Amino acid sequence: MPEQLLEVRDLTVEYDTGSRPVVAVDHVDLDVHAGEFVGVVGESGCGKSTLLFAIAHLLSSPAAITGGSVRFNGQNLVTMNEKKLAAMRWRDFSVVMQSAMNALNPVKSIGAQFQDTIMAHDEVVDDGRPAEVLRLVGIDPIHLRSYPHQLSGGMRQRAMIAMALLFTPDLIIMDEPTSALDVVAQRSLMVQIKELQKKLGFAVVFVTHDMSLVSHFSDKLVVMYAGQVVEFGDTRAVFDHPEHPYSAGLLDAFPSIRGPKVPLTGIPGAPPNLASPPPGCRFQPRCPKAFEDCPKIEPELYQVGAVQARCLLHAPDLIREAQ
Amino acid sequence: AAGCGGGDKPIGSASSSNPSASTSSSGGGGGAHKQGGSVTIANVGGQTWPCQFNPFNPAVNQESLGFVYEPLTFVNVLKAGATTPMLASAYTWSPKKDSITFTIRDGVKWSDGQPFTADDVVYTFTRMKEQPALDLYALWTGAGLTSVTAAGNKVTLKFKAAAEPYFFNFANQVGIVPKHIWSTGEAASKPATWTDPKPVGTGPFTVESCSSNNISYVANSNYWQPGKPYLQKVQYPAYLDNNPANLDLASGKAQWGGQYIPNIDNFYKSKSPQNNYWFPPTANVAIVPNNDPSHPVTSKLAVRQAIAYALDREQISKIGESGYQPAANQTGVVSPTFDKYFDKDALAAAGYDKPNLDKAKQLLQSAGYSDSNKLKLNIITVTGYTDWDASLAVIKQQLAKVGIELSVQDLQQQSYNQKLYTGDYDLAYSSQTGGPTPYYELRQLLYSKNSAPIGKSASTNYSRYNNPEVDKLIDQYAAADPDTQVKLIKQISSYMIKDVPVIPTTESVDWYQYNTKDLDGWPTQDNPYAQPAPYNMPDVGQVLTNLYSKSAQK
Amino acid sequence: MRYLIRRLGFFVLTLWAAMTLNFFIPRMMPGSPEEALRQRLSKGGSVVTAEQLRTVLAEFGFDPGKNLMLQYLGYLKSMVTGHWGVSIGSSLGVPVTSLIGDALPWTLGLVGIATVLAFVLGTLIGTVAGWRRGGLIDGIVPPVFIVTSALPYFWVALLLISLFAIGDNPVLPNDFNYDQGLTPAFTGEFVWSVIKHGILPASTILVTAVGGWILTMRNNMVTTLAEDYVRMARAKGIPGRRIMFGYAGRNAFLPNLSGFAMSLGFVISGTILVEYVFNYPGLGYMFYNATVSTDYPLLQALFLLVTLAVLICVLLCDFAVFLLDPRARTKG
Amino acid sequence: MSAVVAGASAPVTGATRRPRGGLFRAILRNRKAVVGAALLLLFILLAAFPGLFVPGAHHDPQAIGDLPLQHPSGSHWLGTTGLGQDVYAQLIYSTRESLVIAVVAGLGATVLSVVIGVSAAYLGGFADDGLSMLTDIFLVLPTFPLIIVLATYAGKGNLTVIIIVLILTGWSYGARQMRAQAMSLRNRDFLESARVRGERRSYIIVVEVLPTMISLIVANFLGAALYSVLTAAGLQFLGLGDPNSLSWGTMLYWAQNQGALVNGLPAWALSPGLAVALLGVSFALLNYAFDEISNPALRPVRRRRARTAS
Amino acid sequence: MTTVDAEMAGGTDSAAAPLLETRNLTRHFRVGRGFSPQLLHAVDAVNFSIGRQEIVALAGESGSGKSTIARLLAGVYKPTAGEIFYQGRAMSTFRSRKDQLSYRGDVPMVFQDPFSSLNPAFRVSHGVLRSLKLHRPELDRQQRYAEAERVIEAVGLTPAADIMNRFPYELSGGQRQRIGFAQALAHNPKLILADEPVSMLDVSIRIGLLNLMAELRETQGVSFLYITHDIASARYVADRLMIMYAGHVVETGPAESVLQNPKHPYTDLLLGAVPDPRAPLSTGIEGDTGEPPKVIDPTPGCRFRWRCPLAVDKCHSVTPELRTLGPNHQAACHVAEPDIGT
Ligand SMILES: Nc1ncnc2c1ncn2[C@@H]1O[C@H](COP(=O)(O)OP(=O)(O)OP(=O)(O)O)[C@@H](O)[C@H]1O
Ligand SMILES: Nc1ncnc2c1ncn2[C@@H]1O[C@H](COP(=O)(O)OP(=O)(O)OP(=O)(O)O)[C@@H](O)[C@H]1O
Ligand SMILES: [Mg+2]
Ligand SMILES: [Mg+2]
Repeated sequence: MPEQLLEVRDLTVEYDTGSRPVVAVDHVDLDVHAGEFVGVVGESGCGKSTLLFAIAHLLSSPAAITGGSVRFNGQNLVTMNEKKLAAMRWRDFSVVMQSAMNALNPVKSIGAQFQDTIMAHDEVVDDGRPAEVLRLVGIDPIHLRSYPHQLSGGMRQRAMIAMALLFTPDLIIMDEPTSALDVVAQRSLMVQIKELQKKLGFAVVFVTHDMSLVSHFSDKLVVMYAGQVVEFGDTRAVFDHPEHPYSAGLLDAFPSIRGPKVPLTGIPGAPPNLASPPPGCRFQPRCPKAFEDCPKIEPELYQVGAVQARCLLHAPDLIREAQ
Repeated sequence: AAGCGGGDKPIGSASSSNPSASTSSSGGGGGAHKQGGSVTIANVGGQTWPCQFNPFNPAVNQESLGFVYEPLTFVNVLKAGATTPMLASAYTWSPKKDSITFTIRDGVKWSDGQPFTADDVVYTFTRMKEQPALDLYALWTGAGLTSVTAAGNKVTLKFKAAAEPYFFNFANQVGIVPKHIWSTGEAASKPATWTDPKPVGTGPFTVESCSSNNISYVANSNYWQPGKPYLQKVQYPAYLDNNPANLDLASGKAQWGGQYIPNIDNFYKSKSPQNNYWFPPTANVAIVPNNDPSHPVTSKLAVRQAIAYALDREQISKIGESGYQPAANQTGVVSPTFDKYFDKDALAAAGYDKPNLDKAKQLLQSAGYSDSNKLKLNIITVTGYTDWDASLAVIKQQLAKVGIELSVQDLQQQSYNQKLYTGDYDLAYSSQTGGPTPYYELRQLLYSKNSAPIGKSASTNYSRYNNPEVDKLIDQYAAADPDTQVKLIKQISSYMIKDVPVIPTTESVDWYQYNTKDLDGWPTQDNPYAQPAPYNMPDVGQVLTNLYSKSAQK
Repeated sequence: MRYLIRRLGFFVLTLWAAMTLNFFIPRMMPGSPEEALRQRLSKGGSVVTAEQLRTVLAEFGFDPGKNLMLQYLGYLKSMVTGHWGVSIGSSLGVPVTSLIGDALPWTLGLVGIATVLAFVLGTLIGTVAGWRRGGLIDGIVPPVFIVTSALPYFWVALLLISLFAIGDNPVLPNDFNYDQGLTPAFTGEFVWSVIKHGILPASTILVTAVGGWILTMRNNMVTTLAEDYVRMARAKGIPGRRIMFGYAGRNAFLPNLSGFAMSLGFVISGTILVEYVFNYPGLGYMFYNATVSTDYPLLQALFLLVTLAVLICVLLCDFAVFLLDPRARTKG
Repeated sequence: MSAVVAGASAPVTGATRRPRGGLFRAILRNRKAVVGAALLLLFILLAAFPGLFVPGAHHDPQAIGDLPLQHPSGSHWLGTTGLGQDVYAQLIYSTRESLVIAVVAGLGATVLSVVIGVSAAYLGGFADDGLSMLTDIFLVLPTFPLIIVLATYAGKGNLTVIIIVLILTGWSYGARQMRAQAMSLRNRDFLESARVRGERRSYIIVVEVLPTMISLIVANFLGAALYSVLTAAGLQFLGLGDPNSLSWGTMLYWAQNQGALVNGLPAWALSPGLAVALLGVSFALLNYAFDEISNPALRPVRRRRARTAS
Repeated sequence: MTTVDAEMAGGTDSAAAPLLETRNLTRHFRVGRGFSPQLLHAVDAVNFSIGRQEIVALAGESGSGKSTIARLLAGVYKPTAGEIFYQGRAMSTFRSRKDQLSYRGDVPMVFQDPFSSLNPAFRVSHGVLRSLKLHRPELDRQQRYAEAERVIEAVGLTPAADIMNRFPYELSGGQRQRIGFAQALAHNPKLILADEPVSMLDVSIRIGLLNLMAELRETQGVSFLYITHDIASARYVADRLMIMYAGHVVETGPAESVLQNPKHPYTDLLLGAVPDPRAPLSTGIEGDTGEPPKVIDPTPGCRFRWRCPLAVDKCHSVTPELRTLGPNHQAACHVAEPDIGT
């Protein structure tokens, strides 16, 4: 068993909206081991980005962590003060934002943004390091002098990733780094990330709402629904045997370019409003397998074989009349 | 009203050769005083000082005439034109009053030490002929001056016709300049625009320093009046607005004011027992109706009369002017200053001595106005003359009582002038400058030559009043003897009652505050030896030579 | 580069258009210099005819009879060559350059410093308030400054006067640029006097002007802080202060800078009232005076000066943005 | 703005957000907006029914009384003027003119900004260059002197003139913003969408474009109204208004000229300014609140500790 | 315009003509200002047709000109050259308001960006209701509401009555996208130009919409131009697949045929990049940088040549034309081999 790098327990994040708070991350547990590639999927708005920012302690109002802990290498990031955090950031874990266009400061050159980071950590790094990491992700180092708007979307994403590699951290958190790219570019970037990970041994937490994307790249898969983790396990296992009806629905919903052409059905309904989630199981209003207990009892994550699933169907102590 | 008339000599009588004689009773201590002390003047100029002292520049001569430059003879408006010899120790008119000979005073020196001579006088007047821009009072063109010649210490001015009315201008208002300075350099080539930054004159003071904030004058050690001036310094700060000037006066920081101070008893007088004020009236503030036939309403006599009858001038004076400006009367003769010319009986006989609302209403009715057909009139006035605004508010209320609806139109000075001068108004609230006798103001108001057709700029007769008989009376004045002059003025003023060409409301006064803590010798109601406000030139020179510091006497 | 040329072209064209307006607008005012002068004179007891005054004014270089188009051409020429002529208003005969020369330092010293100070202070406070959004400063500052930004200049001036300059023991002087008794010199007394006289007017400008900058800066800051690159900077472990000024502040400042230049015209206008109330002998007061006395040469020069100042400021700010923002550099 | 008040009684519904109610609720929930709207409402009431707020004895605020320059007292709540007029009555009756100036001039300037700004953006090319230049010139011209000149030129400082002057000098800033916004809208897909739908061009501009700019237009109006209030008061204070009219600026002019402050009558000298300030504040508050409502990111937030007891 | 075009415009047998056809459709954009104008060739000489009751999927790299084609067809842009024929009539002859309106009614468009394609000032029903008012004038107000509710429900937005009354900012990207789709459905169209209508939808909802498209084709005979990045979904609904690269159509054919037997190297690359959990990772494209080519003032030659593993000399000088390489299957490649047996 590789060492435990990140241990998230009971993490809860709320957005203060003035009236009822939106609980965007609801008692989430997550474990990441060194060198692991963990994919987080779920439909739009289910709290994936919020979870990432909570892990990196980057939330700003109106969002706030209202409970739980994030242990990184044994230290709780939630209670850590800004100063210590600042020292850890980027050196131990770095973040690649959802859209690189906005995540790079538009008025500073790429090189200057590298320098900023280096200066902030008074880390002794090689002068050539920025050029080196840029080359690693396949960008000509002359772009150190370029400004973000002078680079194409794909190059910006790569530059972001290069920046994340600057101090060779233990963990890189990526929030849909490829969503702005077309399939070909997306694919080549993913392959590159995977290769770098193999080479440098960092762990990756990778967020996307594209199930199929993670299928090839991630070791572990977290499926989120309405702020909660509904299924967690080895990617392959989840894909082969989705235990939660939502995961199953997801997997059933996308067509393939190979194999037989079968009619597909989606999951009817829409995700719940996080300010007032439905009672009991949150997926219950849309669930094809819902039974009468579902609106009454809030399911927990139950171990089902190699995976964990938040579904009453797998609750060990419940007599399931439905079956 | 006390303190006027008496033994003062009107213009034209033989004059004393001792300049201090007529003021010997002033200044409490009598006679000479020790030198020392200073005075600060608070008078809003509304601008910073340009530091120019050219007496021919009408924008800046207030700061040099009387201080540095002196006239031939001082004419006291407050004493019916009594004269005090200055640079001319005497003068004589020719019998037809078309030529006057001044005797130039001996022993006068310019402040640079050069002697003052008759040549300087001739030079001054000749330059005005050569450079029309210098001739502010149009002596060579309007007054008919034909020659200025010197013979020894005598200087003779010859005119085309009787010129007594212009005596006030050429003897009193023209400052004599030194030929030796003004005949060289820029002063000679461009005398009108020359800045004259370090003026050399015969006056009691010279300019010590000038900045845009302040002019500081020092006593002229060469001054020709022995022992004078008593004060050694005059500070003349450039006040841009009334409030600070008023504050400085109240606190005693400035001792000599020429300010309109609202609520003066409370704000100024009560601050110190040494704070005093006196507001001698010199001219009229009047409703000027447009008499031109093109203005059918105001050219109607009954309408003008109705207004005149409806006015309660005491109330206007009391509320509108806080009592500072006394009520005027329909004769147009300023009382008490010119009581000698004032025909009180005629006024009473015409019923204008007190308001008469019934008569006013009756007149309006006769003119065809009634409650259903109200007389509506517009009056123009100047924005910023708040006392006028206040007076007009009162007048509006008074006229409303007889059924006249007055609306007041406040105009920016520029627009006001334009309308007033060209006759583009029904009623205007306006005032004129007076002179040493009521004649000056009445001539300005009534003389048809001072008028102009509607649309053309009139010089002073804005009401467009045109009465050949009045013109004739005015023409006779110049050559008349003093007694006849008094009669003539009374006759002229009778037309004010008869025709109501203008409707005087209050009498404009000299705003004048003075502080007696350290300084004395001020002009007062009992001793009105000069117009007291510091903006009067050359009167300011008279006051400055009489002021003395009490502390310096010890 | 083309961008810069375009800007310069715009500059010249706007300047010309504004100058043309500056020429014609005063001339459309009723009245004329001679009448203005005549009015002033009547107070001193002299009766001078309008014709006579015309002669005088002609002597000072103002000839109302001249063809307007010729006057205009002459005006353009004189504006460009700097021969601005002499005042034909209340300071009859004083060269316009020396009038302005006397007043300019005071306005620059007072209004200029106060305005720039207001901008700088406002920007700083706004930066901090936006940064510490929801904190104590942010809770108090915006509401307070919404109020102060809506206060009339002159009223604040009156209030300050009544608080500090009126009464038996006035703390501060309420008028002028220095004590009248003093002669300008570089002495402690004089400098202290200048400072004392500047406090109230400067505070007036500061109080009323700073609010707007605080609020716009705060809002820019808040908007900028929501940008991903600020979060990114935090993620990179860059210290708070550096993010506040170097990342968020700098970027939030750019629109504020252009706003500053654009609103300069309004700022200058407002100071006229301040100078008026405080009797401060600066350009603002002079402007007012020149207007009411139809002093064409002075008015024209002042108009030119202000227009030029604003335009140059706009240009400088544009260039500053151009330098600070690489996006602007490639845009045109 | 009375609509704001009407919204107060609208039922606050739960989950489904009714947009109009939403706007009112947003206003109601925004403390700045509430204060601003309340102030404005008060002024509207004062302007509409001044008589209700003034004791009967002073229903003619211009009436000249016998007791000039009185300190505040039972019969004269804010004292009297130099002419013995009741300051309080003048203050209340002045509301109307000041409010009219603010609203009319604000509206006028806004309309001009919209027309010029949007036309510049839509016409493009030379028209755009010309209109933009015009805007810039007005922006660059020193406003206040221009106003003085215009007011002088207009001859008399009556209401119409002041309003025209304020409109003429107040539109340029807004026009620039309008143009920028319209430019950014020009190629928005929803306009293309309307065209693809088959709408006419005129319909698109009037119905599709203008409403999207409504928040900018409202903000602009509030800003212009604020500017008008302050500038008009300044003009009147300088004596460039009609001194016989009843407005706060005119009151200040009289107070200044009759030495209210130096005579120790601060109530007279300061209360009209306070009224101007309050009206200005109400516009400013609404303006900033409007900013917050249209841009939720600007709303004030509570700072929360990282760990609250849960 | 050539004589042939004129004849076509004059009106041929509209029943025989395909629903929509383009000839040599070209659109260039002027980029860069002032003295050095450059031409961006967004769409170059494109010929294709869409039949009745046909779903044509258009895929290709980002920036390859897909949206531009849709916009050209919708009349948002005017073609730089070439012509579009609708039911046999040249579009440039639709001058009268009536012609315009009827074309717009027949051929609505779903815009790519749902965030900017709804007017933020109006309720989301605005567009639907306006469309109904313009193109189905026979309906009265109430009927329009009912109809609007129906189409909104049809795209899976329930409860429709509630959704209709919301403002765009109250909807998620996916919901907005569906509103856009509903707008296109409102007035019995013949051809819907759908520019990435499902890009922001979650897989589960996406499939619902795809099913709806298929249903509409079956029941109402609606044709689609379905632009997408999601090849799998194209396969799922489309009859025919068109692949674009840098302004050129590089391959077109029956969907299944193109997918199973790609002729153009770019199609190959594209298909290889499509992630598919049900299939193993394909290899061979790892070295590709994925940067789109510059189409500013292009020189003749295949535009894919720099990235192409098969490029030959000819590719650098001659622009390849579409060649028929299989049944209904065409590709623009000098190197591609025809199907054996054809
Ligand atoms: N400022 C905010 N105020 C209130 N709610 C918010 C705010 N920001 C986000 N939310 C809510 O929090 C939830 C989670 O948002 P988050 O951005 O984490 O979703 P996500 O899973 O990353 O979605 P996507 O795939 O679209 O990026 C959403 O339901 C969203 O509505
Ligand atoms: N209005 C325009 N002005 C200038 N260039 C344009 C314009 N519209 C599109 N382009 C350019 O034309 C090319 C094709 O754009 P288009 O939007 O058609 O691509 P696309 O295939 O739809 O891409 P995506 O998949 O990213 O939507 C791009 O290079 C784009 O930059
Ligand atoms: Mg996200
Ligand atoms: Mg597209």
